[in-house]
Amino acid sequence: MSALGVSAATSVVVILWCVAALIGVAVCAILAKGRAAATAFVYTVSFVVTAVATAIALSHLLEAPASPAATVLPAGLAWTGAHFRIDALAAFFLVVVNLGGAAASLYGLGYGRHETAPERVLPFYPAFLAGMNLVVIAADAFTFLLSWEFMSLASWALVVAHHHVAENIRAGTIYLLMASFGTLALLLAFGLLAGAEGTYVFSAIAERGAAPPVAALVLALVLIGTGSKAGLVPLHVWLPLAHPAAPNHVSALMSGVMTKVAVYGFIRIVFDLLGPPVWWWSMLVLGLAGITAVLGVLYALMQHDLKRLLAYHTVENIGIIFIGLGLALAFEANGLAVAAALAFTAALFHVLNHSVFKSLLFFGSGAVLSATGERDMEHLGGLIHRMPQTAFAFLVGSAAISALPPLNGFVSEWLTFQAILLSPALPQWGLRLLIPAVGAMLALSAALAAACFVKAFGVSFLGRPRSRAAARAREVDGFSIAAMLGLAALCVAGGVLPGVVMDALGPVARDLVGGQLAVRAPDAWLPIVPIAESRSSYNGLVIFALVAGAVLFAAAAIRIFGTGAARRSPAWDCGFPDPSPATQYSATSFAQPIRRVFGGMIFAAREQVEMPRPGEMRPARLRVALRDPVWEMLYAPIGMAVSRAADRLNPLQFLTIRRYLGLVFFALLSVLMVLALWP
Amino acid sequence: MIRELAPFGAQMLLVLLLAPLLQGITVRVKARLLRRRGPPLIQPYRDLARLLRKEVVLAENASWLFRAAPYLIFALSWVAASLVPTFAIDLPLGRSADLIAIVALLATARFFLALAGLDVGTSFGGIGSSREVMIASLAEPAMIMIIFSLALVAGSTALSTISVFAMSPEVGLRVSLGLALVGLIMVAIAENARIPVDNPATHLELTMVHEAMVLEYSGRHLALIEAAAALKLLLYMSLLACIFAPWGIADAEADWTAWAIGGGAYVAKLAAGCVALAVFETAIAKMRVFRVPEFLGVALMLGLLATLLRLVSRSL
Amino acid sequence: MASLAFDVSHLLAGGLVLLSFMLLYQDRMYALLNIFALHAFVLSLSIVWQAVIQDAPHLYVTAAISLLFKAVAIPMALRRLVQRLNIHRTIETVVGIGPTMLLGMGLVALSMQLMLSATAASDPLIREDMAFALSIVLLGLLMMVTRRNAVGQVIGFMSIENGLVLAATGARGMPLVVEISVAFSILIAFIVIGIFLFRIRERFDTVDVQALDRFRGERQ
Amino acid sequence: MSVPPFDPVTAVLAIPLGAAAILALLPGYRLASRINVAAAALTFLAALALLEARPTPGRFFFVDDLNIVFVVLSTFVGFTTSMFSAGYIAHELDTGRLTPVYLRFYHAMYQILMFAMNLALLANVIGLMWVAVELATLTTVLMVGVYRTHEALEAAWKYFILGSVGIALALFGTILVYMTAQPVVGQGLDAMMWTVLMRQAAGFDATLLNLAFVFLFLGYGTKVGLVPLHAWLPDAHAEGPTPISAVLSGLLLNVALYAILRFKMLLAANAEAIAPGPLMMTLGLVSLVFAAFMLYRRRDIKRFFAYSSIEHMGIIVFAFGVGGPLANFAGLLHMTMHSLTKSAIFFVVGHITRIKGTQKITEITGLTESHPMLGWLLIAGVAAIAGLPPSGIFVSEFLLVSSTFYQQKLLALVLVFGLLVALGALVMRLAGFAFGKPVGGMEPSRMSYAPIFLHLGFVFVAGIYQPAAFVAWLRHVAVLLG
Repeated sequence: MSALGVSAATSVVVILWCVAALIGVAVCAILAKGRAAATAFVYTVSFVVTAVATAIALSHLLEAPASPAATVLPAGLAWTGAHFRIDALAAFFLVVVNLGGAAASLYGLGYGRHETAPERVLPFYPAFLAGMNLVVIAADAFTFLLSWEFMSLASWALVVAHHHVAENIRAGTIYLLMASFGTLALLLAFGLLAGAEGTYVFSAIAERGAAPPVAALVLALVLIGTGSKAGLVPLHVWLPLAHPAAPNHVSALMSGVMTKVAVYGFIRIVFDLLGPPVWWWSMLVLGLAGITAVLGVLYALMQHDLKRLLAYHTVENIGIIFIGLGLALAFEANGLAVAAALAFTAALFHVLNHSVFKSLLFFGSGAVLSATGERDMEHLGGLIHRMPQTAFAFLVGSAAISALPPLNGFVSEWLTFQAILLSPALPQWGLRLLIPAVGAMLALSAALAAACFVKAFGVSFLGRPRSRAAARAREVDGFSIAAMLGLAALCVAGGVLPGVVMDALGPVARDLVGGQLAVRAPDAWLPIVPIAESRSSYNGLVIFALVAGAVLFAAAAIRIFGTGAARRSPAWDCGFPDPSPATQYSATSFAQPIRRVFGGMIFAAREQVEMPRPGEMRPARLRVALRDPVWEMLYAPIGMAVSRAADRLNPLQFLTIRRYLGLVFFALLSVLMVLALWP
Repeated sequence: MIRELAPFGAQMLLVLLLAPLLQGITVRVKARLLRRRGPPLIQPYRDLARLLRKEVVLAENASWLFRAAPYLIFALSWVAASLVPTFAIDLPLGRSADLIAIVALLATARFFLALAGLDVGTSFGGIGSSREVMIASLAEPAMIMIIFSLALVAGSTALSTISVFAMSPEVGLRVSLGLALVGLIMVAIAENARIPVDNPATHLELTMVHEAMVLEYSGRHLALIEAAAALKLLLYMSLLACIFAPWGIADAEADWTAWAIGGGAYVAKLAAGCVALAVFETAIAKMRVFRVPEFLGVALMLGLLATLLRLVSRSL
Repeated sequence: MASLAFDVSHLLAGGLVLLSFMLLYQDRMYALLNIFALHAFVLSLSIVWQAVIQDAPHLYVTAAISLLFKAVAIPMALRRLVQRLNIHRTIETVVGIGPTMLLGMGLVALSMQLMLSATAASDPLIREDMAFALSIVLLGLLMMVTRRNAVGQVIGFMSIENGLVLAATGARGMPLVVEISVAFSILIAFIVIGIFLFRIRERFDTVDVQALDRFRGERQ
Repeated sequence: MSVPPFDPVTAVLAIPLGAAAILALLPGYRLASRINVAAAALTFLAALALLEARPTPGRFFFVDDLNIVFVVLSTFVGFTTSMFSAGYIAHELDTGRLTPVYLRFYHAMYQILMFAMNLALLANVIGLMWVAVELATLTTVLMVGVYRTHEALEAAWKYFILGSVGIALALFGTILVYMTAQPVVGQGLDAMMWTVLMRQAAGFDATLLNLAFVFLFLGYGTKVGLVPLHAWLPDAHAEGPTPISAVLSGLLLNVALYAILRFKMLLAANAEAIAPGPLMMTLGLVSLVFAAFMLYRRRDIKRFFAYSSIEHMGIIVFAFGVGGPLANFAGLLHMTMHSLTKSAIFFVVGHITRIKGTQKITEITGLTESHPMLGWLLIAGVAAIAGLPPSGIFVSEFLLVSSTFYQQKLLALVLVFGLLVALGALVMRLAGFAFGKPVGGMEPSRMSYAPIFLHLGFVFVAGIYQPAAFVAWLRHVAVLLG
């Protein structure tokens, strides 16, 4: 069932051509210097190319050929060459990348028209896509890191596209620093993997593996390297700054796709190159992941900037994904192949889901932004009346990311829970005690996510408009709507027919953790059964059908026994309705109960109310002060240390010539001393 | 096909019909305990019928979501309630959702209820939703933890399997089960907005949660929401019944008689549950909203403790 | 002959080291200049002696250069400079004389230790020469570091250079010695001219090095 | 009379010398600058000819795999820089910072500098090499001071004094080398010829060789700008004409480095001599970290990039200190790429400072808006110098870090730390230069971007694709370096 008649063997070549095409588009965009026609051209071509790439990757994934498609180009490091390979894992992530890319390009066709500085966006957008594709298909350390950093660089350029906003520049700077930090960590990791003779090709590394102590070091470095790109706490700080700064379709790519590329890097190195895992590695991963999930969603709850809220949710979902991966590590280390496959499948499933609904949500926020010019929820409201389609799509996305059945987000979290429930099979005490706690964290983050998206959707789209801009909003263009509704449809499909996705993920799990879940094809619409039916099962289709049936039943019953009459009147509101929209609940006040429960200990949340004295006409104000523990405990001190060191050393620029001579003299003497005392 | 699905359909109808009765019983018993006569048992049915026939009064800026939400909430609660084994286990389609999925279905219902509360843009709706999600954000993890402990005991999250296990002799008195039971009751109280967490009867705005959300609803919409609430109460009661008191429940290859016995037992259990609930609610007073987190925190801790204790005892 | 050659060159080299110490000790301007002239003179003597014992005629050129240029021309030039810019006649040192001398001793000891352990193989004459040369170089550097004003530093630099020339001539049959010494003389000429230059262009009121440093970059 | 056969070595040396003579006499800067470019171009061609027909080592000059890399590189950068300076210096005359006399002087000096550097690279006699380096120092001193401002003179003076001391140390080292060689090789010129020394190094007295290396390393290291011998470098870069800054960073540092490498090879050839690695690694890392921190407080854009040169020299010296084929290869590649990139950056900075009329970092902002070409070129240059792909420096840093970390974890960590600190400063400053609201001069830049494109083009191509022949050759040299 190969799409476009491309056999799996040549798929890698086709993908490389797609990359070449994207880079070509980037060059054209540079030459076009942001003419009006360029926008349409760039996004159309990007859309076509990514769509083709999606088809190729999908066919490769479904065919699941025995041997991966590979090729070597005479580039990169001269004596290794640039190796490229597509195995099941790469194919899956290619699907994720290009699916997101296609959606973003489609969206960009409409959204890009509002761009104020197209010449700063158009050249880098295709380059960014190309970079992400390259990372996934790269098969030697040098090419991998080159593409990795190229991807970072392109996205950095997009983050600073609107460079008059000072905070965008700051975001870009921090982002580039963290990205390079991560890259250097990965570089060290590869240095260890490459060994003395410097074997940089993945296949060779995978054969050699690594000795346990070295492997542990590699794991730590990889956690830093990929974690800093994916947004694991405490390496997440750049993410909520950088993702919102970019144009929205780019934010969608960064949040929905680039973080997944980071996950790919983790999987590739830890599961593929590093050889058999040791059980306590998973403790490390699980601990970080659990904290990331909970902290991420709590951060998100405290935000009232829509895009920043979404960015923090990316942090949370990355946590969930890494929980799955950590479980997979734990099970694999203990030889429980099927359980490992379950956890791994859950993680990959969530990767796909998150890329879909996070892109959808960022598109929605972009639609809001271009319709109202507002990102701050406190100035939104009532958009559901003026932007019904956007509202609907955003609603589906919100429900999906809140892990509500029968949508796709629920399935992957359900699978993760099922994997957690297999933890008694593990012999190690540490894991037995840790995993249920992580499960609690997962449950907590899921519940909080629901709360957060009630807030996000409710405050932005429901209620009465809080600003004239919101009151004047207009529904966005067809391309954007199409992109959003398409992704919404995917959310539903993934939730209703999870079996199809899980079957497609089968070969990936087989390759990397050596186990596979029972294949349900051809009747994949039947319930998904992770282990055994007596243990647990879920059937999205039936649930969906039952709910739909029940709705119809209710409607019919009302038609028969009741009346459909309805009348509009002012809101009741317990008898004292207030016309001013200021009396509605705002984003801040909505989060207040949760802030009182969690904020106190984590963010040192302070609320101070300043009450006007009787007779004063000014309004009372409530100020909420939050403090970011991670920033204040980790990054601020580092910054302080660097600047202090710089201040300490700076006087050395201003010595007298004699003192400089003194330095020379001193250097000479000390070396001579060493030489004299040399045995 | 039809023959296969018939029992499940019967279960769906059963729960739908029984749900209002629960409220009737509870109210009645409470009134008795307060030395009042109280309304007749069928009063809830009457109310619902009346509401259905009334015309709906919509706030001016109520959106399509506001009108669609009641149907969704009702449907989700109903499906969830009918997925819990009532008079028999292992009904066809009964396995299409395990305990986690059922809880998640309720969460979906709550998601839309909270949104509906925000839709009109009144302050009371806001209070209701924000408190509701706060409570839920603690109740759901607690519930999941309880499910964990049960699942680890029974080795499954499928309710049928759990109740089979609960009937089997090997389940002795286990501390973790006891903890789970207490926790589950606490969660059930919170989830159903009963005293001490919330007061279904009150309309004193500042203390109410559930009622504040549905303040703007009227007519058939209100009817659907009330029905959904009733179904939710029934759901939790039958959950307690089939996990902790699975006696008389019919198993897979049972015949009509067994089903009849099961049904009878089920109704009896429900009645008992309602009486217990009434007594409990009469006995204690409502707590302040910001005591609720502590209340639910206890439930969460109980769940986690149950899980860990289970693990420990398993590995000994 | 060999012993005599050894003794004489040894004597001259030792004399140079001694003079370096005197330079280090001396803190009055004119006396400093005189001592340096003597330093250069002794150097040229030792070069001549090397020329004799190595019968390398080209060394006479070097000797002549160091005699005329460094023993006569430069000191006179500096003397005129001191008068013209009426630099105050005492040289303020950074470290006291005593510590400086002690440090100097240390340096000599160090260089002895280094060279003697190093050149065990090569013949003693060269070894001694090299040891002395190294100590002269180090002492000159020390002088540059401990003198506050430019004349002192120039003299320190030139004594370094004397040490180098001593080493170069001491190393048997080393080619390019003449060229190197010429190149070095040019270097020194540049330094002296530089001082003059700055004076004439009235960019710096004094050649005290700290005045140069007033125009340090980035002090806006 | 018959035309003597074309001898590239002579050409590489003679052309600059002759050009210098002509330029010294020639009034009128337009013609002069053209001749300057032409001469540089010819020299470059001659150097290329060296690649083709490699002459047999002569008594005074020789060409081998090592120094040919340097010769070609330096003549190339010399050529492009002359192109740049043709446009740049003319403008200096308009603004009256320079008088025609000084301009003539400048051009002559430029060619003499070229001559001196080629001489130092091609010299077979260590004494000759020393003389050449000194000559190069003197010429650059004069050119640094050419503006005759307080700062320029002060910088020149500082450079001069420190340089002279370095020179002196280097000479002592040279004499010591001769002394070590003399008992084995015998007296006379042979004992100073690379070709001979390398052959017989095994027999030398190890301890004396060590001592010699210490002096040579510190002496020439002063020229390389290693901390703590670096003091002259930032000011010289900042106060001199920008083309000279480019030449200093791009070429002179390399020449001094070349000298050090030669003597390192000498030590490597001797079994008993202690490995120079530790010394080089230490000073390299010190320079790297120190310069990285110094970057944060700079207010002058040229001084800023001068410190980045120190940083990269530190990296290179570290690489050679680590040794082994991989690290040496990385070092050579890094050196080449740094020369190209840094000179390109100085070209851009030259344009910018000329337009903005200031070197103050705070007064240079929003370039991508006011001068998109310059702005993005600067971004490209800084990205390249920061080792972000796809620049050749990324390749060398990749090899260096990954190969070092396996053997000496701690050193690699220090290296990475320094790289990160430097990167932080570079990125912060870059954001300031390139983005935000533009201030200051707005008129478009009229000068040609050709040299910049040329350099950055090479750098970025090298990041993705290095020709096999080039690599094989560098690897061969890397093996030679041991």
